Amino acid sequence: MSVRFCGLELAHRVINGSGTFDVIAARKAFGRALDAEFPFAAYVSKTITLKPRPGNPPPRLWETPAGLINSIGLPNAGLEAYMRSDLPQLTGLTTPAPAADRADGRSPPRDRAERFPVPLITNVMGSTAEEFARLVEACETRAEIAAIELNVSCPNVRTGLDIGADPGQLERVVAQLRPRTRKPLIVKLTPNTADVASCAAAAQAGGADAVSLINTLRAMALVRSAAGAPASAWLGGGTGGLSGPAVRAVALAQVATVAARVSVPVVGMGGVESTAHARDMIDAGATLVAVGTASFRDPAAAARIADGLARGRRGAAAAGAAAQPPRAVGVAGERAGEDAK
Amino acid sequence: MSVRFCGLELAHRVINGSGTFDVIAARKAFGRALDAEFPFAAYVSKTITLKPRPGNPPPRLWETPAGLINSIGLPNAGLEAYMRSDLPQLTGLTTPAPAADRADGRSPPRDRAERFPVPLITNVMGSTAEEFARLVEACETRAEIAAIELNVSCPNVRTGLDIGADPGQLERVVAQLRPRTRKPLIVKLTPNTADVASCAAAAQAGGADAVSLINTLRAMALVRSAAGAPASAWLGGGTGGLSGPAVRAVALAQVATVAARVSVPVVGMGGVESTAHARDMIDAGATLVAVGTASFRDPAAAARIADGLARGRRGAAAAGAAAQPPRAVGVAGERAGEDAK
Amino acid sequence: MAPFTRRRLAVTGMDELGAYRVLRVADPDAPEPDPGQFAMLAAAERWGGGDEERPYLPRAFSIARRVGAESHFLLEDVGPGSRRLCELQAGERVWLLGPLGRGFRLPPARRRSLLVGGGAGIAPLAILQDGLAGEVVVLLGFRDAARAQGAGLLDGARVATDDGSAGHHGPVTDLLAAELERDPLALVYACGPAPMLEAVRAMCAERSVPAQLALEAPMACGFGGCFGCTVARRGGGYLRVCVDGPVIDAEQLEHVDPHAGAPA
Amino acid sequence: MAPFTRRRLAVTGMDELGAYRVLRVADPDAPEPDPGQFAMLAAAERWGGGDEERPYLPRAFSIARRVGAESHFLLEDVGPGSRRLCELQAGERVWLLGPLGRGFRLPPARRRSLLVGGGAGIAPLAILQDGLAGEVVVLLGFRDAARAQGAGLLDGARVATDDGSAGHHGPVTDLLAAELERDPLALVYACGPAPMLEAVRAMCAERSVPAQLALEAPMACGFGGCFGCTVARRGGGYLRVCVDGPVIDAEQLEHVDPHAGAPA
Ligand SMILES: Cc1cc2nc3c(=O)[nH]c(=O)nc-3n(C[C@H](O)[C@H](O)[C@H](O)COP(=O)(O)OP(=O)(O)OC[C@H]3O[C@@H](n4cnc5c(N)ncnc54)[C@H](O)[C@@H]3O)c2cc1C
Ligand SMILES: Cc1cc2nc3c(=O)[nH]c(=O)nc-3n(C[C@H](O)[C@H](O)[C@H](O)COP(=O)(O)OP(=O)(O)OC[C@H]3O[C@@H](n4cnc5c(N)ncnc54)[C@H](O)[C@@H]3O)c2cc1C
Ligand SMILES: Cc1cc2nc3c(=O)[nH]c(=O)nc-3n(C[C@H](O)[C@H](O)[C@H](O)COP(=O)(O)O)c2cc1C
Ligand SMILES: Cc1cc2nc3c(=O)[nH]c(=O)nc-3n(C[C@H](O)[C@H](O)[C@H](O)COP(=O)(O)O)c2cc1C
Ligand code: FES
Ligand code: FES
Repeated sequence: MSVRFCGLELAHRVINGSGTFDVIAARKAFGRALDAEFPFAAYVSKTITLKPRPGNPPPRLWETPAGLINSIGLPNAGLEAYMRSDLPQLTGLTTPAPAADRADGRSPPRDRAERFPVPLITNVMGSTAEEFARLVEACETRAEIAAIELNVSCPNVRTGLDIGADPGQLERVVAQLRPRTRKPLIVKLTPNTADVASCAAAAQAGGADAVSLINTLRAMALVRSAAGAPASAWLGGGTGGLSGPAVRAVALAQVATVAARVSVPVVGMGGVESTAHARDMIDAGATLVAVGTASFRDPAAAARIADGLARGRRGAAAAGAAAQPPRAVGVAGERAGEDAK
Repeated sequence: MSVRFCGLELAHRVINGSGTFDVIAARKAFGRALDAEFPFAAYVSKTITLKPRPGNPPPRLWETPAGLINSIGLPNAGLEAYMRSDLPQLTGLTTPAPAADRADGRSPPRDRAERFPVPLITNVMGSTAEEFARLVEACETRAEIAAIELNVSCPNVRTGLDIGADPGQLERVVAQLRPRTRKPLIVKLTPNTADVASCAAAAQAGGADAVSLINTLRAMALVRSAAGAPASAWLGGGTGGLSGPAVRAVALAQVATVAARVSVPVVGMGGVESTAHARDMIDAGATLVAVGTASFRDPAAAARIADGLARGRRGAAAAGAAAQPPRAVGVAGERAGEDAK
Repeated sequence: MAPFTRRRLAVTGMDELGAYRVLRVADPDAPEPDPGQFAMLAAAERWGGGDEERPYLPRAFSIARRVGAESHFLLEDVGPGSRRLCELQAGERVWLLGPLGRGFRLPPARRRSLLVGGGAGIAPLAILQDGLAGEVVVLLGFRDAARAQGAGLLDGARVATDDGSAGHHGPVTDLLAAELERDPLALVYACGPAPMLEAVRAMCAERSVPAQLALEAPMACGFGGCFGCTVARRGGGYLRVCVDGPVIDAEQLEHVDPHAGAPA
Repeated sequence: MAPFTRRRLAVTGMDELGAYRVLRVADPDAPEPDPGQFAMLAAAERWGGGDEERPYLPRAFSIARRVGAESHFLLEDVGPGSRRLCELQAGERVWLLGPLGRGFRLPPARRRSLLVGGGAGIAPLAILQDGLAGEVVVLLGFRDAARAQGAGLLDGARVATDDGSAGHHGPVTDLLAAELERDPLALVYACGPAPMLEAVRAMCAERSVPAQLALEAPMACGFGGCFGCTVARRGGGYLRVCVDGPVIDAEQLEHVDPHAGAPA
């Protein structure tokens, strides 16, 4: 049972968060297994900028209670190199239908499952509206690109904050970009804002076909050399963005408030690690769920979740679920046990 | 070595977060031990409103990875009852100097330590500027109240968001309140904003004597009765606020950016559980550190942290610290081992 | 009154009792608890990091008994916190804060006491029984025979099970109704799942029998700090189970909140 | 190439080796690793919830040896993740993703190989030695005698210690300098703390000796996904240690980043 999103047909509801999965590098690590078992229903590129960016100086990572701060700084080879060298390597991806969707409802071999094309969503960030326009226009010319995600939310770079956090400005920028492409425009909202629902509504008013959230929460880590010594920032970039389970409850609240406000589809993400977390996002109103940090722990996390969602759907249909009344005591158990690990 | 904050002399740098410690209730649980071993250098009341509020329907708590969502909803008996019945019970508190500040630098008996008065900070929230004015004026009349904290940040109540998240509005409100009291005004900022430093600057421009942050991050929890059944919000209040270790890195970033912007003192809080965390806040620019959720795990957490800070100061002075160069490998160990638990 | 800090205590034993466990900890400095008081418990090691990275906060457990320098707790594994506590072995350490809360008020001389418990909610009735002088009737309800073995925690208990696999087949309130019929002047002390407590409340209210109900509620702190453990009070507003209770006079409640009971 | 998912494997043993531990896991389906490749490891239970509620992410460890269906890892306890792994016992489970990364390129026939290791950084040199045919010289540096026992992982190692408690008193690069003096056509394979690697790099650059350095960097994923494990590349930009390395030709680096070394 495939899913429609902005006119695209997807194998299931689980995609990646931008900047958290590099297909080209992963092919070096996993070879053909990556393509055979590709976990995401659509593939979102990391953020591409007009000019190449080296990214932030290391260290770039800091582990927090149930989370991760990154201060990667959007390293990328720039638009031109992306189009020339990355794009050919990112097209033609396919993914198997989730296990429970197959005729026998059985688990792998995924290698004999029905396969779906994996549309490529290119995530771009400009530091001005003009830069955004050039990025969007360049994407428009390439058939390999199925949709464009606008990163107006990256906490590592000033521009993201400024454009994405103010509804008025966001609407203007999106409206300027809208006429430049017929491809679906997804606006990746910033979570570092007073009123994310208003930002989402502004993106929709500007012509966005979908919104995605949450990006990372602005965060910081200090270290000191010895007790009593003054601390200094750990991350080469000074501050970074928090992701992972620690932010999940924040993400869920933002997804719910956004989904209640806009009519365009919502891509929900932030700390999703299990089928139950994905289902929470969907119940909060998300059409798709993106997996970021969880892929670092298990590169196949998204496939596990997609399988779990499909199994759950079958299970629910079979059992005529929702007939049973809520029973609080069962919840914790149900959640923890759900993913076959 | 006492600390000065807004003209008040405090035994040390550690106070409580509003709404996370109820002296009157804790006396029922701990009796005279509470007063003898009182952990906070100043005591912040829970948020007081003009009218009594019952608070949100239960359930009010949800545990998250390394954190807690609360949807308490500011229950309180209202201004009049607070003045009449709470105030007499909240005055005359004293606290021992932290262990290492005593002549022998030895740990307890805290009962023979030098004692400091514990100033009472009354936290108030109005749903309009007029309500705020009446609350502040009422506090001004009472000598028992040493300072006033303005809650413009509670995510459970609409007003908090609206006033605190917009610098312009915040400055106007604080400026209206400023002439109504000679007591120090502390503005408790909302973390659910695009630019907390600008909000802090606005508070200062409006006449605040200090700012405090962070309040909880807007968050949500869903539950479902069975696999496949649709989810519903767990918290009686629908959404709530996230606190605890999960938010610490976010809090640190906000404290650092605020402290870099304003010249008034900053009260830093959010996930502080150990001396190292408190020191991070101080190094990020906080004058005082507040402990909230950590007191739920150990009511004496603040005393342990205050002792740790004092010991660290002595240790640093003795060892002439900061002479040693940073050594990354040592950091994790130093942090974890610091608090004598 | 509880000391104003949590104590790090050694586990002295973990006994099986049917479907339950009895955790014993050495707590020589503990103040003598009132029956019905509870403690906040957390394992000193490995508290957190389990499924869903919980538990994070400590968990509330009734003090089931005090024997010499030992405190006993009856545990039922219902989630990550109770599971971790059930795994503890002698020699491991727990953090304990307590005793906390307002316990049972003992009956005026020579009134008959009816102790009505359900599931893990029987725990506070054990220490209550230890402290009662007059005539005591103990009525305990369980889901099944494995749980009914928990009745061994008290003396001379009469048992009911939902599935009829031990004792009376039916709710424990059947037994209570018969007892109240016999002696309408008895006093009722109850602790158990919310539906049981609500049935006890209604039954006693109807007959004007004074009942003390030991409630449970999700707690973050246990000492009035978080305002998280509330139940609706008759006539409006809320009670905090941790400081206004856990033992509450039934007449203070309009109904027993469905979240305010023990694991069944 | 690694399978595209982590594997849940049984620990078959945990051996002491001076200050280190050798973790053995049964991994029958593992592809044969190249020397220098690594795996991302996490305990299947109790990963998280420790001090500061870490670890959360898996940790990178060089594959020290492959013996039949077993993979061996040399562990040094330097923080919450490595500590938890050091505590594992036979029968417990680990998550393993790998083998990952770009390993050592083996020398062209009959060039002498100088293996230079420091601290826990000796691990990848063991499996490298297993695969080398020609003449191999093994030079290992440690902080002290307890750590120097780690040299038992390799055959015929010559040892240096910082404190002189075993072998040569001084840095292992003293031994390397002498060897390079003897045979300037040797090839150098090094892994160890950043200062050691930097000294090796400089020494080899000066003498135009080709050196392959196995770097380390904090990693979140191990397969190029997070861009977290970067080191500065000569001429600008960054390399990802996990996919461009961990073994990097010394000439690709201007300097060895102070964060890019093994625990000393
Ligand atoms: C005063 C008092 C005395 C008690 N005495 C006893 C006793 O003697 N013996 C005994 O066995 N039990 C007793 N309890 C109950 C005991 O405290 C709980 O069973 C325990 O806290 C459960 O914790 P857990 O981690 O095992 O389960 P949890 O997973 O915390 O589950 C318990 C319930 O909490 C809810 N829940 C699920 N997930 C979450 C979440 N993420 N955040 C918040 N809530 C959630 C659900 O309703 C679930 O059914 C007592 C409780 C109180 C208040
Ligand atoms: C390719 C590769 C191969 C390796 N091979 C081996 C090996 O064979 N044997 C071996 O013993 N080790 C090896 N290592 C090193 C090993 O991965 C680290 O020692 C391990 O990750 C440390 O984790 P930890 O949790 O024990 O310590 P951590 O606490 O993670 O400490 C390690 C370092 O991380 C930093 N740090 C501290 N706190 C944090 C935080 N909150 N977030 C982020 N960073 C923090 C500090 O610099 C600290 O010194 C290898 C590393 C790599 C990259
Ligand atoms: C290491 C890392 C790099 C990221 N890079 C990008 C990026 O380039 N562009 C972007 O829009 N979001 C980026 N993100 C944000 C993620 O796409 C996602 O919004 C966020 O991490 C929350 O999801 P998670 O908790 O599942 O990781 C990055 C996140 C991480 C952890
Ligand atoms: C249960 C609970 C109740 C709170 N009530 C209030 C309140 O009444 N007024 C207020 O300004 N902040 C309130 N807060 C926010 C705390 O004061 C503090 O800002 C926040 O919890 C972050 O600190 P922590 O992580 O140390 O708890 C409350 C927090 C919690 C957890
Ligand atoms: S548990 Fe915190 S107030 Fe009752
Ligand atoms: S560890 Fe993630 S990119 Fe190298």
